[in-house]
Amino acid sequence: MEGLFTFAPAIVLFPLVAFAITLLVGRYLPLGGAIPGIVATGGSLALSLVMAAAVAGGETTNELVYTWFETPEITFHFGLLIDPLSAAMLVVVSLIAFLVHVFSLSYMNAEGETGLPRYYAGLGLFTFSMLAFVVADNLLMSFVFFELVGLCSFLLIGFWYRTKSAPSAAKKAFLVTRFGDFFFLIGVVAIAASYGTLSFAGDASFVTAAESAIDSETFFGFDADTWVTITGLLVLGGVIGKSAQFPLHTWLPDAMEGPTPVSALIHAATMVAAGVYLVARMFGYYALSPTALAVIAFVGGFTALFAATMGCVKDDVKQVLAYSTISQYGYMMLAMGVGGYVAGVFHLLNHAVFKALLFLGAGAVIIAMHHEQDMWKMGGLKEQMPVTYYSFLAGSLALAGIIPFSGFWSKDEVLYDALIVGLSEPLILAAYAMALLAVFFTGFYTIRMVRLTFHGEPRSEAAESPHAIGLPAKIPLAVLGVLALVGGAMNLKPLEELAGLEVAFLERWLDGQGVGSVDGLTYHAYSETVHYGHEYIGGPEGTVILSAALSLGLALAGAGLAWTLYSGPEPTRHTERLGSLRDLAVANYYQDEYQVWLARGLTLPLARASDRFDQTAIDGVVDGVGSVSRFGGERLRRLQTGQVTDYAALVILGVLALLVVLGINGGWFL
Amino acid sequence: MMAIEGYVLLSAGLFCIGLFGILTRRNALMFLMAVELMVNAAVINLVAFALYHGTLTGQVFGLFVLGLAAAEVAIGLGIILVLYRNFGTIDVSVPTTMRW
Amino acid sequence: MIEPVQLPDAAALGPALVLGLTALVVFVFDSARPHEPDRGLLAGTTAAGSLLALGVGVWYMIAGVGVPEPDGAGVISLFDGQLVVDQLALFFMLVTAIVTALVAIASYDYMDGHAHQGEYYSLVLLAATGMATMAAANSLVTVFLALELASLPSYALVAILKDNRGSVEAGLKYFLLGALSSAIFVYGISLVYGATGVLQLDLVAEAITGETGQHVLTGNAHDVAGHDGLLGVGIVLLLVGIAFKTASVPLHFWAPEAYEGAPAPIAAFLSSASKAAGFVIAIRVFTTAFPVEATAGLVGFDWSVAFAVLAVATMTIGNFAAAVQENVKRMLAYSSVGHAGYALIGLAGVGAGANELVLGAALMHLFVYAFMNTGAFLFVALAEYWGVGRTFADYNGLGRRAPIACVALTVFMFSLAGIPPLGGFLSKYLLFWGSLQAGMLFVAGALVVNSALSLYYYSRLVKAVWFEEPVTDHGSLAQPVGLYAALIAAAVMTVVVLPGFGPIADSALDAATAVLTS
Amino acid sequence: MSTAWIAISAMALIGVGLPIGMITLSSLLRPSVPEDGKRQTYESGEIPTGGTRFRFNVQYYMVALLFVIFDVETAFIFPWVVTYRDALEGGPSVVAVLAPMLAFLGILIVGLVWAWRNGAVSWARSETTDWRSTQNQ
Repeated sequence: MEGLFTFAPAIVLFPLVAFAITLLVGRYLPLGGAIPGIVATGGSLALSLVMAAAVAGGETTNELVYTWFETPEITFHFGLLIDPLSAAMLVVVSLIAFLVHVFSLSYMNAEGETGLPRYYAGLGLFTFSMLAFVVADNLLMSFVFFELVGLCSFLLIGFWYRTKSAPSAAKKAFLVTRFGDFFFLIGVVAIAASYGTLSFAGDASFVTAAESAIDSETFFGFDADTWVTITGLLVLGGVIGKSAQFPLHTWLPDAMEGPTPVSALIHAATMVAAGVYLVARMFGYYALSPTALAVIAFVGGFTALFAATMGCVKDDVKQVLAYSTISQYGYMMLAMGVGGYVAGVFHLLNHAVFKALLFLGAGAVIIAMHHEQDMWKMGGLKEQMPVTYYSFLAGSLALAGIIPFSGFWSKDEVLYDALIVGLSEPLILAAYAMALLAVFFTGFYTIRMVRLTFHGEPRSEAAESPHAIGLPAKIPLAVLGVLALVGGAMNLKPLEELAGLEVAFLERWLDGQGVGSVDGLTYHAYSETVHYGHEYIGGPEGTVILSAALSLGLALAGAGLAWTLYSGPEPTRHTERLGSLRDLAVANYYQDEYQVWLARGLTLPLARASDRFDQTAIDGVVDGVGSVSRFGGERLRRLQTGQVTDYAALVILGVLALLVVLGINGGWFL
Repeated sequence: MMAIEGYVLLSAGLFCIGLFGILTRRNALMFLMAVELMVNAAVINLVAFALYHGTLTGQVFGLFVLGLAAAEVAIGLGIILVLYRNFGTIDVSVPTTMRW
Repeated sequence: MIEPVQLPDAAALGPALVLGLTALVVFVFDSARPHEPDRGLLAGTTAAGSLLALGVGVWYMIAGVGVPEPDGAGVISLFDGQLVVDQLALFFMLVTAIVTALVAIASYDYMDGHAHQGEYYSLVLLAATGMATMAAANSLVTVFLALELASLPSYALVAILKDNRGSVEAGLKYFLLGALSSAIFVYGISLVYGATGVLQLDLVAEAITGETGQHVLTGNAHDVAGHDGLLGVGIVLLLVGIAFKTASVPLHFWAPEAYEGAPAPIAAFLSSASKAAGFVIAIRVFTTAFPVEATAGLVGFDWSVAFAVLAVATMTIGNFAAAVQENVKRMLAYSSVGHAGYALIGLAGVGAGANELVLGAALMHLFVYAFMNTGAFLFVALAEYWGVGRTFADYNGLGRRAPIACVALTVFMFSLAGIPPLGGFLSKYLLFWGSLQAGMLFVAGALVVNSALSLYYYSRLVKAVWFEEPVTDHGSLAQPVGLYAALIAAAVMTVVVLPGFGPIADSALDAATAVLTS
Repeated sequence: MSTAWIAISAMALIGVGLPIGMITLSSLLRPSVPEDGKRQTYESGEIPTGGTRFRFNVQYYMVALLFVIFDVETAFIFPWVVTYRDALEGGPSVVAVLAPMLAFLGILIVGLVWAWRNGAVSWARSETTDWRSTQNQ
């Protein structure tokens, strides 16, 4: 390791040191042990920026740090892989971790919480795990830190262990993501067993090995390309669990039981982001398998719609955000699945910023509301908390995908990439259609949330006299608000397509043009591998305009609908009332019959149906697995009668059974 | 000299008597004796095969097995004694406080 | 490299000898003052003796005992090959010594106020001597002797709380089933002896593979192939004896009761060291004496298939039964049965044409398991010391009263479940990988399903201590020095073992390679 | 069948036949005068009290157990004795031949001393001996 990269391990180790300090002596430190964490994440942020600068200067690193142990077949090691992708992710993760630490001063310290050292220690460990995951240079190391991330979320979601719901939410999050991780584990092992390497990059990477194996080798009786699909999908199991994609998304809404800054961290930068980041990290591998890509795209598109509809009926501000997260990660998966690597990463980065912003904003609102989270008890906060309002609004508009906020640019690119592939692939087109429809719902629930929270008249005592929030809460909000506004400038792809300006910075960054890059890990290399053809309507320019117009139009329509539905000082609970169409027509805030139909005839049933499906079918399956194993265990334990004579008889029976079975096997009785 | 099959049949018979005793007896002492029968069946085998193969190993091992069987009985009697103190019986099917 | 000093060859048994001598020393101490034993002296001697044995073992390992000649000191063979000291033997002697030391330290507090201190420690040491000898046994004679030397003290130890009905009942069940299985085992030995005419493991293998029509030692006319029936039944009966010692199906019935009723440190001792010793015998006997192909050619079946079946049955029964327990100690007992199933995969892989990796992974798993399982049972010992009760509900909220111990418990549980940052992960991972490479897809699948299930009940305990409200107020809980020290040592090792996996993995793989190629 | 077997058989025959013959002979010759005193159990002149099915002191079994164990151990000394002279002539030093048996006996002695000190061979309960191994707690 040379030059600046000598310091790269420090990025990861700073939060670990903070964790250790806070854990050991946190109770003697001021501010509940927040300072080591803030200093450490600040240091990580600074160093991450240095790394990004180094990458911009044309350097990258892919180094072995510590060899775990070797066998003749394979070496297990820890290593650092810093390329444009991980450098960008490092900056975002450490930035958000830093801001969350600062924000926590307001959210946790000022509220007189107990157990703060435990909280900050957890945050430190969480940040450490995620940063280590980001710089991992091989799949096993990824897996280890992926799991550690899950463990930290378990600890932090269950922070308020005295409540009834938090521990079970923590356990659910842990178990559901673990369920996905078992597939991941099988995938890791299968990849190791078939290629003898787990490295992401370089000549000895499993991607290279798989590439050369295709058309020439078979593994475990499968063709190499089938095997790539199988292993890729197994790893995807972990991604689906962590990134809360259908059908393993159920843990995420429950995870709202954790402290709000933790939610911000989980949703924006760490746990949930880990899944999509993993897909991006090993994108070269997925690019080899059209089937795996199609599955990713379809799951993504479906999740985007499915979660967005559910977001429309939630009353708890954090629940709305939770479903929006699931939906937005669906977009990223869609982007990955259609080969839109840049679009996916772009949306990942943008989403990290604006979702952190929204959660921190929601956190500020929750402080102000004395820990009330029901949006129907809020209202009228706009005048009382302007900083929060304007930053939250910026985040909301970004989430809804309204030009010129960051979310518009990335979501548009996702949809554009999906569209040009979808025109020749019917399955992708279906995914695209669902994602497009989800844009409408996104606009709807986002603006509904803003309206209910900040507009209208205060609907509770707490909303009339909100609690003041401190400076540590306002600064992160302001920083993130600005970023949510200008973040789109990272990659103004439509402008490049239409006006020929060279403004797709992120694309060049990820492609290693003018900056450092690792062979085989560039957008360019990926695009060559992906087998999709592109089609256009009215040429590339026409398609760009069409796609942008469609998504913006739908977003505005959804937003506009919500804006009008929930206008006025005392908005009505549309989603609560299931009255007949006539009752609704009397209501004067419907603009036209189409919207009424859309709101009543489609939105609500769909949303309710998916919500019910979520509650019954999926949770039912999870519970069912539990009961089957319990029942089986119950049967098995009955063997254990407690009578030693029975045991002796069973032992003798067992011996006889072994003799008979092995004897038949050995042909003794013939 | 008697054919080796005779010894093996004898020992197998003894072994099976032991097994039968284990399956039917509930008295701890009887259980223990049944186990001893099985061990002795093995000793007969060892000695007989030692004769058959013309090596001493089996005989010496038989001696060891006898020694160990004695030690086992000693431990067993000790346990049966405390069993009687605690449960007032040496019926092995009585102690079932732990199960499932 | 340290030059091995010119000691008599018998000194190669160092760890076992040190343990045995320490037992005698404890007897002498106890004879000196039989009526008011000095608990500290007895526990201290025991711990010191086992640490010394550990030191000797490590020294031999570093000196290269067992490593083939040019690089190391070579395998040391004693008493005409009745005992061998190689890497496998040293590896398991270390495991035994470590667990014995932990148990001795923890027992100082646990056995406070109990009678029979001298007996307790000397029996622990004698059993440990037996286990260490098991590791070196290379003949069916020594295997059986060492096995009994380990078993007989164990029976007495389980029943040592003479006024506790649970302890006595556990002792009775353990003893009766143990006696039964050792009778079956020795009968199996006699049949193998009849078929091959020899008892030493390598000679048995020679007789099986040779097909010379002659007795391997005397040269008399003797055709092993003519006695294939005896050999086949004998092998199955040997398998049964080993299954008892490792608490595998169908001889696992004693385990839940014995572990539940026994004093908790003894349960830790039996479920870690004794089980590991059972596995070393299984590995030694089956890989050395019964080469897979030759044996299959003679008796018709492949014994590794039997191990594969037992592995799947054992892990499934263990984990399913553990999932429904309310009593923590009993849950751990069943989970220990489940882990025996994981370790059996190592033997199942031998016949499937796997390389040393599967077997090496099984050895590593046993090593890591020695720490995490001992630790878990020691936590139960601590809970019994506090007198908080035995069920999951009784453990509720202990995390607030005794955070350090509960952190250790969390480490053990997550490690047992195989969560990555901890020691249990990598060994399970390697087992999984190895079994997949060997093409044992079914076994690998069972491993994953069972691991997933095990997470359910392990995390349940973690949830109980940290997140649940206590049913009764525990008041302030004492912090007994010995128990805490042993607990923390085990926890630290469980964590440290993963980053430091290199040397352990190396020695385990070397041991596996050596035993497979010999 | 060799002559040795004939001699052994003759010895066995005589060994069994002699006592049977003498008992038969005396029963034929002696007068038969049955009376109560003769049917009683002979207890060295004492008049017997109680039935035969009373419980023995547990210490009795302890001693019996010790006897069984140590008795069996002598079986291991026996082969050593038989080969002792041959082994010495075979070359190894006296120490090499003697040491294992001394170690074996040493271990047995440690065990015996321990058992003794712990009261396993004290015949009856006394004030000075701790009855740990048998007390009814």
